[in-house]
Amino acid sequence: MKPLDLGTARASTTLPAALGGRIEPAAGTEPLLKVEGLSLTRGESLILDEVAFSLRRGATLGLLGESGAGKSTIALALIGLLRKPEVGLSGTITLDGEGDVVDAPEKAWLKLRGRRVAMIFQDASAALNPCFTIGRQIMTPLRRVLGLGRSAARVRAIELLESVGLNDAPSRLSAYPHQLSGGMQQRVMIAIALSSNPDLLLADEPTSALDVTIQAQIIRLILEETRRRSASCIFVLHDLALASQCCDDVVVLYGGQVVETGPSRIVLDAPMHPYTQALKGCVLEFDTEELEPLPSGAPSFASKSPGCRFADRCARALDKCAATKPPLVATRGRKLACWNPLP
Amino acid sequence: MVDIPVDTRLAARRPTRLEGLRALARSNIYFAIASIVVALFILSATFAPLVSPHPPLDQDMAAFMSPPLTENHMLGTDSFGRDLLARTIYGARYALAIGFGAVLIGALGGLIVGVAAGLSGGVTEWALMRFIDALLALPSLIMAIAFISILGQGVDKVILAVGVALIGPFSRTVRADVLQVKAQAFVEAAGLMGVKRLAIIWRHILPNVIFPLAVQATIRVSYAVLVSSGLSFLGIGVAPPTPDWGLMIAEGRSFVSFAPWIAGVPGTALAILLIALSIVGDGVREHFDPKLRKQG
Amino acid sequence: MLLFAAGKILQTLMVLLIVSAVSFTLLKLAPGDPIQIMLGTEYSPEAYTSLMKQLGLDRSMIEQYLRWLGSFVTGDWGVSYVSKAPIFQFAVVEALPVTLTLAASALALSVLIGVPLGVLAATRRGSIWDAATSVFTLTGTSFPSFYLGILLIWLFGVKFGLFPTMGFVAPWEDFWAGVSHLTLPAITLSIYFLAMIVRMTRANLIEVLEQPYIAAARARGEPNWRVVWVHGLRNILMPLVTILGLQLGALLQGAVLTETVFSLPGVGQMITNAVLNREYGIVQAGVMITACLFITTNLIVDLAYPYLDPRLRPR
Amino acid sequence: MSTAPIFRLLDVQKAYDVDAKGGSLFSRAKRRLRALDGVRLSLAPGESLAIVGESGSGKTTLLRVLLGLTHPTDGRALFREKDIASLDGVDRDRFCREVAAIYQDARGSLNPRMSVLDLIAEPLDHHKLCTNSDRSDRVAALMSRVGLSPAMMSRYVSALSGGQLRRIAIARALASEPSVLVADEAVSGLDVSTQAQILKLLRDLQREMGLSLLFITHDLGVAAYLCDRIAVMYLGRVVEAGLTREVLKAPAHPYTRALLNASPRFFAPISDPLPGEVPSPIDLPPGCRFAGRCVRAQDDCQKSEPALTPASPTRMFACFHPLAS
Repeated sequence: MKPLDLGTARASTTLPAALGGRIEPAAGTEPLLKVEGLSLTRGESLILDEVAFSLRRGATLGLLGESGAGKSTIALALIGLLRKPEVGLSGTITLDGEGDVVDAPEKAWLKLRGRRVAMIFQDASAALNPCFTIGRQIMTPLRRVLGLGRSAARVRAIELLESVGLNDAPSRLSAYPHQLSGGMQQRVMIAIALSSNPDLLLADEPTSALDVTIQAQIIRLILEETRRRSASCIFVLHDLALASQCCDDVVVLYGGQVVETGPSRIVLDAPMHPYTQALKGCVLEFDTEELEPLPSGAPSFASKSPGCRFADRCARALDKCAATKPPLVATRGRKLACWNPLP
Repeated sequence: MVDIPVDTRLAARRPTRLEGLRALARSNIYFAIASIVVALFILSATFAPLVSPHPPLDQDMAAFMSPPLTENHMLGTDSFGRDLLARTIYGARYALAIGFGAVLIGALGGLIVGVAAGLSGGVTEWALMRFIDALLALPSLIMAIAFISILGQGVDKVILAVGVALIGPFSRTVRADVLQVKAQAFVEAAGLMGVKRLAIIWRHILPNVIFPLAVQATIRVSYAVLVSSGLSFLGIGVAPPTPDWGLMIAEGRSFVSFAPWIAGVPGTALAILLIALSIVGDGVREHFDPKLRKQG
Repeated sequence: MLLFAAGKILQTLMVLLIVSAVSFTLLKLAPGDPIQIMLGTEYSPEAYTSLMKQLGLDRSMIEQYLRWLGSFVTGDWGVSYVSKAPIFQFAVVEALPVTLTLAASALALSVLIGVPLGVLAATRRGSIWDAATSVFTLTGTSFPSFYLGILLIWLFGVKFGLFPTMGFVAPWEDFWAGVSHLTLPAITLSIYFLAMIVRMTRANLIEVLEQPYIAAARARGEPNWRVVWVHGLRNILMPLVTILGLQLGALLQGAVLTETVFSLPGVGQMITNAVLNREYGIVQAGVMITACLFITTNLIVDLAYPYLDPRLRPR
Repeated sequence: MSTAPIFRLLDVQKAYDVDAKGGSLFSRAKRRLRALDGVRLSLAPGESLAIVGESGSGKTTLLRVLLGLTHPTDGRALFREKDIASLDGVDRDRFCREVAAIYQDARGSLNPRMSVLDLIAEPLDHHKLCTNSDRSDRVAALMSRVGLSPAMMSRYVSALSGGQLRRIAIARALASEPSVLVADEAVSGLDVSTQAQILKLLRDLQREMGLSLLFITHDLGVAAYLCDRIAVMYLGRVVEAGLTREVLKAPAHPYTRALLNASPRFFAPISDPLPGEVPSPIDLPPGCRFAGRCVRAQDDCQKSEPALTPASPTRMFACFHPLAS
């Protein structure tokens, strides 16, 4: 494998201004995606508790939180891979032009998945089928979704692979996933996801299995390619600093409840929810002197518990926190669910 | 003192093994039923003289080949007028004794060969590996047949032959377990601490090998019973007139067109025992092997 | 790749050599003097020594083994004491085809039925189908095949009179007679295998269907049937073939029992009779035949791995 | 306490022979994979040193050399001025007791068939540091030291969470009263809040007990929080080393700069990422091994390899064209 794949290719691409100074998407457009009161139950557990957020066309949104927060669950519900009757689902997911898809049958989802909504997974080496060549995996959707012929699909596949920075694309088509490095595999995943020009790209921790320098490459690639297609993107992330760099808006989740949501520059700069603040306090910057870790604990998913799920780990918890769930209300440029927010 | 929040979250206390099995029986009704069936077989085999209506070799001159539900012979008699229920109850003795005995021999042999192959290196390992390969090259039944042809017939010989035939499969799994455990970080960590090699083997490797071996052994009991009754069925295992199920089925085969119960009674007993044993074995394995548990 | 194959083949030959040497030695140690059996009533001390010389039994063990090995690989397997027929003719030309036909038809039957059944059970987990399948696999994998054979004889042979219950007719000589003679034995032998394949297909497919690449394929909009039958099945091929290779032993030992139940003149019956007659030459031949079959199959499986799973190919 | 270094590596090399691909049946061409290529560093008592690098940088091989699990093919690895490879007798015992390792895979490093009590007591028993009567008291003390309730003593690994396991691994490492802790990515794979707890614990322990700490990580933030000194590795070589604060404030080596740029920071724009990927460590071309990805590379970088040279008493780097400070 040649080490120098993309140096020149990347440098010559003209970067959207967004990557340096961000551009705000045109205001006033209908949101591409609107999620309201989305609850998801699995058996006795309430995994998502009335999640609500919306996403503008061309914008990027970050779902933030620790493991068990329900971030990936939301992503899977948004692409119709978690549906009734496997799980209980209520609320609405409104995708522009399709209406509410929460109860859409498999047949309707088949027309959305890989066409209007696409997804990139956490570990590309596991998300590519080990038994099929790269070419087969990228050409199958091209032929099935776009109806391209064999040779047209091949040409398009090579273009796509080149656009995500894979050099030597024609010969990569006959390679198997394990023959590529982790970064290359993730590039292939991105190429497959973008092949049908989706409106919404879901990226579930796309870089957590990669080295930092490769992480920067991949995040930039995703941003560039979605902006170029004026597609929206939802990142599932655990790193708040990274989210501040690549997301317009963020949704902070704890135990399946939205605790704070709004523009990332407002929410992450001056968090008002104690949990957001605590998460931010765990991020190590190079001058971090003191860490103030949260006490250990994990949220309970029992559907009966009425209050804020963060209450038992929260230093600012009041008596009513455990008793009544705080509503998500607009406060100082963001939406917040807390009875005793930070000033 | 370091000021760190004390992690007081209560993780579930690890249940003892017996409690684990009881929980298993409660959650899995098949396992519960199968355990009871196996227990019944073991009990009636142990107390055969008390349970059995007749001695197994007694011939009732008045009732040759009488069908089940005849007076005095609940499950009928065979061509010699021997009571089938009595013979089947005594037969359980042979089936279980051979099954457990053979598995014991196989597991012990497998443990020795497998641990030796897993821990040694170089030429020794290579030679042991080829030896295991050679043991595995013959299906257990055929290997047992070959041994029987050398040892001759008889219960003790069947136990030995089937047991030796099981050494191959056992040593393969033991060796695989040893290799897997040997590569674990805790073995390396003990080495770093300066713990001696023998102590590492004794304290860290063996406990992690013997436990899965015990699980394997419960699974293989039914296999051993199957192979040994197969031997008797072929007429080269236990010698007549021993009330062995395989022998009884073979005898009944000749009369299948007009007295199907002669093969049917011992055959059904054998089938029930084998099925129950394998449910118990599967249950134990699923319970103790976290990899399999989620497959349900 | 070539090196890998050459190494594997060499290893296989080595194992065969060990099997032959060990079984040769052990069978030599067995009780019963073959010369006495051969001479029978014509026993005299002079005849005994001359026959002993003639057969080379007075030489050292190693020499005997090497002589035996030499003649074994050239197809000279000696003569049966009982029937006076050459063992090679008897074992390879007459018995082996019977066993192979039986095993092959049972194998075909179980794969063709077992894989779809396993897929069905895996994709409808928790359904009545799945429950029925799990009862079947449990019963099928532990039911004694020889008793099953007798039950089938009783039901289809005696009660309904649908199929012959004894003997072998080669399908290549009289196809329909061959098939009808094979039906009950093949079913008997296949039940264990069928249950095993259903169980393995189900378990492996369930595991594969939980893999991220399956979710990724669904997320790409691939319909369910493609996800299961293309992405899923392709990935369980390797464990399935492995199991088939390892379980070939079970097939062979099942064949021994099935042949006895249905009086088929195959390798199994040959070995059984040889044990009863103390014909160690034939036992040895039977051992070598089964070992060869088993080891070669597993050699083929080993060599097929890189084709079944691309991850095992050199980078 | 003496100030002689605990660990000293003198131009340590570790090379493996690997099969070349496409070799024919008879010619099995061997190629050299240099996992470590001339590493020089030292660790003084009470000091904390972070080894930072991405996958393939050789940091794990370095750790194995330090622990004596593998021996250098060239150069020397010294523990208290004695070759680690040939330690025996009293020296070996001392090494085993003074050097404690914390593994990346905490679960795998703890025997699943031993209770927490036995796990933590194993080093105590082995080094005969306690009597039978105070055994469980000692373990309880160690457990509360790392923030675990001693009530957990009778549990087994399978019933514990990731954070609890790391604490047990730390307690076990502390049991032998070591002078140096060697930790390999000891906080990776944890949620950020658990990671913060463990990091705080490690730093407090190191400072209070005067331990030396050698911490291997890929995360510059972790390195900055935990360690006074840092060594950045790339493809088997240390490319820059020095006081963490100085290095991160003004990196001299372009690779350190790139790592720094790639680490997420609040509201910083994502700067131009480093192009390409880490090349294969087999048969490297002559010259600086970073030259292929380096924006500052010039002709001389392709020709010869820059050596790790001191620029100040606290700073070393290996670059012909360092960034101005």
